[in-house]
Amino acid sequence: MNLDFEQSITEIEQQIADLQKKAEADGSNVKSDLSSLQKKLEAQIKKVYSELTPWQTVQVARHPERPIMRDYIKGMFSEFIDLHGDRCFGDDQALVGGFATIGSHRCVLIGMDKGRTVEEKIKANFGMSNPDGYRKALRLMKLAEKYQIPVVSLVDTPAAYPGREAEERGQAEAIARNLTEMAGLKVPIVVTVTGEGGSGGALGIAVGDSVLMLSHSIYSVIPPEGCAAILWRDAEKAPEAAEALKVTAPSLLQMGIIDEIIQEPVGGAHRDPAATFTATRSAIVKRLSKLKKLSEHKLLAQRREKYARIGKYDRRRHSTH
Amino acid sequence: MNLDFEQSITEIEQQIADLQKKAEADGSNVKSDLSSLQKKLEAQIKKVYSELTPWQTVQVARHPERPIMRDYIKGMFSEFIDLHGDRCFGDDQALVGGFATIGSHRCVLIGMDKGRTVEEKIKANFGMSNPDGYRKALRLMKLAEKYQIPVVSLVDTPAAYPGREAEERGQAEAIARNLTEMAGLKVPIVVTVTGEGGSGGALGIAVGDSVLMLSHSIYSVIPPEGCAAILWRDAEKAPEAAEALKVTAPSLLQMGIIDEIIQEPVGGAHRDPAATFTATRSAIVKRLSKLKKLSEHKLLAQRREKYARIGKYDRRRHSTH
Amino acid sequence: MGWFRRSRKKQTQPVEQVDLWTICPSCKAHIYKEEWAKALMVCAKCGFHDKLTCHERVACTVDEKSFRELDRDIKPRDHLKFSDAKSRYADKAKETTEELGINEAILTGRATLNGIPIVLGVMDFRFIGGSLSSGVGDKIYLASDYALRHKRPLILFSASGGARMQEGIVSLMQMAKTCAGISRLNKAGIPYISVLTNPTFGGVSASYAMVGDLNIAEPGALIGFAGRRVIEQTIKQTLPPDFQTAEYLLAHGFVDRIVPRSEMKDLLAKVLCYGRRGKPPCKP
Amino acid sequence: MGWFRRSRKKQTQPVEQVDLWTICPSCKAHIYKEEWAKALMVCAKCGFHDKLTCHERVACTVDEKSFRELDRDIKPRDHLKFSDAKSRYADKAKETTEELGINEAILTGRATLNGIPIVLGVMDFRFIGGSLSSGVGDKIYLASDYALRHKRPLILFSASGGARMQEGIVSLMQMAKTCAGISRLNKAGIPYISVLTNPTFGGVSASYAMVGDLNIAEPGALIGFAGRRVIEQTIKQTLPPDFQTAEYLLAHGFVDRIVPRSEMKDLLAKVLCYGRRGKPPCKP
Ligand SMILES: [Zn+2]
Ligand SMILES: [Zn+2]
Repeated sequence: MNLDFEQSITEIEQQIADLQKKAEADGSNVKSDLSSLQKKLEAQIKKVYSELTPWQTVQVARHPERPIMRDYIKGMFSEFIDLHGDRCFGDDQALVGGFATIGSHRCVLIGMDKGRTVEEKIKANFGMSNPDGYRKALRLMKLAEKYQIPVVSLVDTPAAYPGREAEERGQAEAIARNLTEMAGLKVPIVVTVTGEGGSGGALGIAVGDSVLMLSHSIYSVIPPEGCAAILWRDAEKAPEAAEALKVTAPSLLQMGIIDEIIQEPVGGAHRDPAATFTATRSAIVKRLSKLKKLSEHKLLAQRREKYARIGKYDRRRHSTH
Repeated sequence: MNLDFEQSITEIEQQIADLQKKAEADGSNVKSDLSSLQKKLEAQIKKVYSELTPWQTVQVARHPERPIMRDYIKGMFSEFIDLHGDRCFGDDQALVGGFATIGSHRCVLIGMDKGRTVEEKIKANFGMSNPDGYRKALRLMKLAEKYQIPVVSLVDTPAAYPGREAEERGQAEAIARNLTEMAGLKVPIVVTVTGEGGSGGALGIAVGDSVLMLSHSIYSVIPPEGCAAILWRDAEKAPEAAEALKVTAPSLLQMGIIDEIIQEPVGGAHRDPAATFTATRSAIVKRLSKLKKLSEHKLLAQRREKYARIGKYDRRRHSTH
Repeated sequence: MGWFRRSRKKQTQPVEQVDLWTICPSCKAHIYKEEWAKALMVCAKCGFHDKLTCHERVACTVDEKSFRELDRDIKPRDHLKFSDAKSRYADKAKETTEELGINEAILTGRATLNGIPIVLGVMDFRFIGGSLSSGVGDKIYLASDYALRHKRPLILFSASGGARMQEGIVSLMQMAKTCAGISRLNKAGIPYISVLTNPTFGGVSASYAMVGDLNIAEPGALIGFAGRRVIEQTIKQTLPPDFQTAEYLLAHGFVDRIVPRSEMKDLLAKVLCYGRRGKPPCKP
Repeated sequence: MGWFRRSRKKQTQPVEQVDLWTICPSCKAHIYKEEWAKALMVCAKCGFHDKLTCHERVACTVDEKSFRELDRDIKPRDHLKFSDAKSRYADKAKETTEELGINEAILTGRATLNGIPIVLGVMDFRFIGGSLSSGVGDKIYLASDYALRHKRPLILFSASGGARMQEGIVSLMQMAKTCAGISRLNKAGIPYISVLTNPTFGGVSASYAMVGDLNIAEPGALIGFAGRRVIEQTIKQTLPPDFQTAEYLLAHGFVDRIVPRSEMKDLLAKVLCYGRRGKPPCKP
């Protein structure tokens, strides 16, 4: 499935399809034509994806064929043992977690699953967790702390679910508790935003020592549509809002919010999931190896300092105003 | 209100009432008769209460006029600031807790309230807590741990509530979690069974460094009626079961389950609540003063040893069998 | 209590006679302004707790003349060079600062409360909806740091619509930053009391405001994660009238107590006495 | 697997031919006894997991010949001189011991599981309903102590109707005692896996069985605090058919996984590899 702004790509793909159909029909030799069209296609994809606007990036991050949690589990981990329940109320289906092995590292893995089929999407509540999900994640992180193994968190959610029962059971409390506990968790936490980093719902499992981002993923304080509806009084102005909010990985790296961008294959993660998994796994493993060498004291001091620095008021710079 | 076995007491009380009525009617001088009847009454109460059977003790422990949580709060604590909620699901009305001051000790107080009026009883679910109650208690105990102040627990419950929602929300888990966390809580815990110590529902807030019991309170693995229904196949055999189960304070002291019996006034706590509060406060304050002197390490080792000893298999004693 | 007399100039009506009265936003009762201020902006008729400015809140919370502001110089910074359809964030921030005479949506400082040394933070809803910006996050983190170093309890009064979206992701990260500050207080055993006032939502309720040792709320305060309208749109149902009120949160286990404004100071003093960790006990 | 062949003599029917068959207690299917035993008492037709004796459980859980029993001498003690309408507890305990050839409702020991050194406890429901006695509590506490001292993970298989009321309050206190043992493992970072089998109720579910690092359940196992009948009497309502099943507990967040008996050993081996705390990693 191609997105709106991929019209030029779609056209070349259509040409290739037509050529192949023709060759099948009349047996004509189209090998060299095909080859040049293929090259043209690759070049065009590369061009389009190198010039993505923030709003186009949002669309890629939400692409229906973009790899989701279950794909990363299969693609990056040699073992995954899913564990369930918050030991309090339920077992949220939007938030998946368990023991997992990546490279030589045994860890606790947590992350949002959006589901692929319609049934799965509904079951997973489109990746929007309820409080029970955040509490399950916290329980598993505390287990990681007891076992002294690191936490790997994969973030891909439009938002924490804004539902009645979510409020009743304390969506705000659940996220706040996670932020507080993750700040002091005594094992390394490596976070990767793989798709949508949707506001507090994402942050609820995204406090970490290293925060990585796939190159076409986004991370935002509010969905661009929501921001446009409030500040532009027109949800259709989402592209402007996306631009203004600086939701893309390069902007976030520049602002010091994330530590690394994981380069996606040409044309986005959905065009080559295998290569995406390889790159992501390699980035996570490197981070784990590095973080595991730190003492607990150093790890926690560094994590705290990382967040204390974000938006820190610099008296030398600002006192001249 | 007198209990069935207090017939002889009721009779003397009736004689006193008759005499007073007569004196009011004809102005006759009954002062000396009254005085001797009063002495007789006191002697009879003393006699009856010194010969209580276990089943009679059960009835006293459940006496509708026996002081309940709210009475102890008013009677023993110079300050009580009730705090609410388990930060997860709800605010159980059967389990009350908050900051409290007893003597010179600031502490966290937890305990079951049974309610006095019908409306209160219903609201308090007759002192039968749901999982939310145990979780609220645990939250407050963790707060005591953060603030390094002791926990005072007052136990008076027929049982943990055996309801559908209680099971759904994890009654077993909530109690088990409390037992585990209380075993390792880093501040002194002084427990007093004031009325009914009903099985796991009581134990869920009754793991402590000192466990005290009012002289006419009970503490049992199962309500005598339940035990009778199972082992005698007849709930009417509750008196036999109460006897067999050894539910009274003297038996429990002898078995090393509790550390001290707090003597109730003659005729039971309900006949003189003020004296009951004085005795109970004094016992709790003494325990707190003593426990506060222990180092954290010593406190925890001693608490663990206390429970490890209960029912410990003694090889020297039993190997001869 | 100078702040109570000086404040509320903006609400002055042109007709002189009206100036003596204020109208309760909740029950529409007419109340003498002087009485209204004396009652700390609480309606004598219906108990409605109106919003307070940060200076009003400080005045009715800590001992007179005990407040010393911390980090006053911290002001909004335009990390994103953000502008929307109407205006530039930098301009809006500057205007707000000048209009209100405060530099950010929170005022922090040290003070005493019935003689107990504390660190206090008070949000001001007038400042861009009390939104959580990098300045607010920084001031809270620094306040928690001060509390940690001086072993003073921290009290934060929240009033906020959520994160300040004009600061984008930098604003979101302040949730993590403030909670990291609270995490340190927890490990060190320093009391942290959160007071939730009307309204407390989004990135503020989902961070420091909800993880107090005690969460105390003012009567009727609206507190939640998502806004009522967003939820109604999502679930396509009308929500009950008491939804997200302080009373609703108490019933659902997230608030320890609801405390009327007139009793707040004494209640805070009382609970602080339980978190002294070996320091001499408070006066009774 | 000798225990599987030797066991179940009691179910033998007088007619010889019937002896070859067993009847699934759930779906009533007739199944060859040999197949039944080979399937570890799991019905090939309906998946019903029948109860196992402690020796059968040990046989299908740990490496062959690796099990070394601990505290075998601990047996029931009659703290209360308890007798009910029918019998004396002391007699009942003695008879049960002699009949089953085990001293208590739990068998504890050290063993290896796919080569990993562990401490194992396995309850036996035949022994007075798998009830939690002082002997059971003591053996569990001692097993946790052994696990702590030798830094071995602890695995407990529960099967119990609850506390052993014939031991009165001493039985109740075993809940606190066993949990005190688990508390020490938590603080020391020693893994503790709880496996809940059919049935696990009362004083056992409300103590060590419910606070595993992982709570693993067998399919269809009934697990709860109060019994179904007690609850139905209390609330005067009929409960749903799946009430208190392992599947119901999974949905409500109290069980990590439901694991069929045939996969239990491998699953346990896998999860144990995550709790090695710096020891060399398990073989893949
Ligand atoms: Zn009003
Ligand atoms: Zn079957």
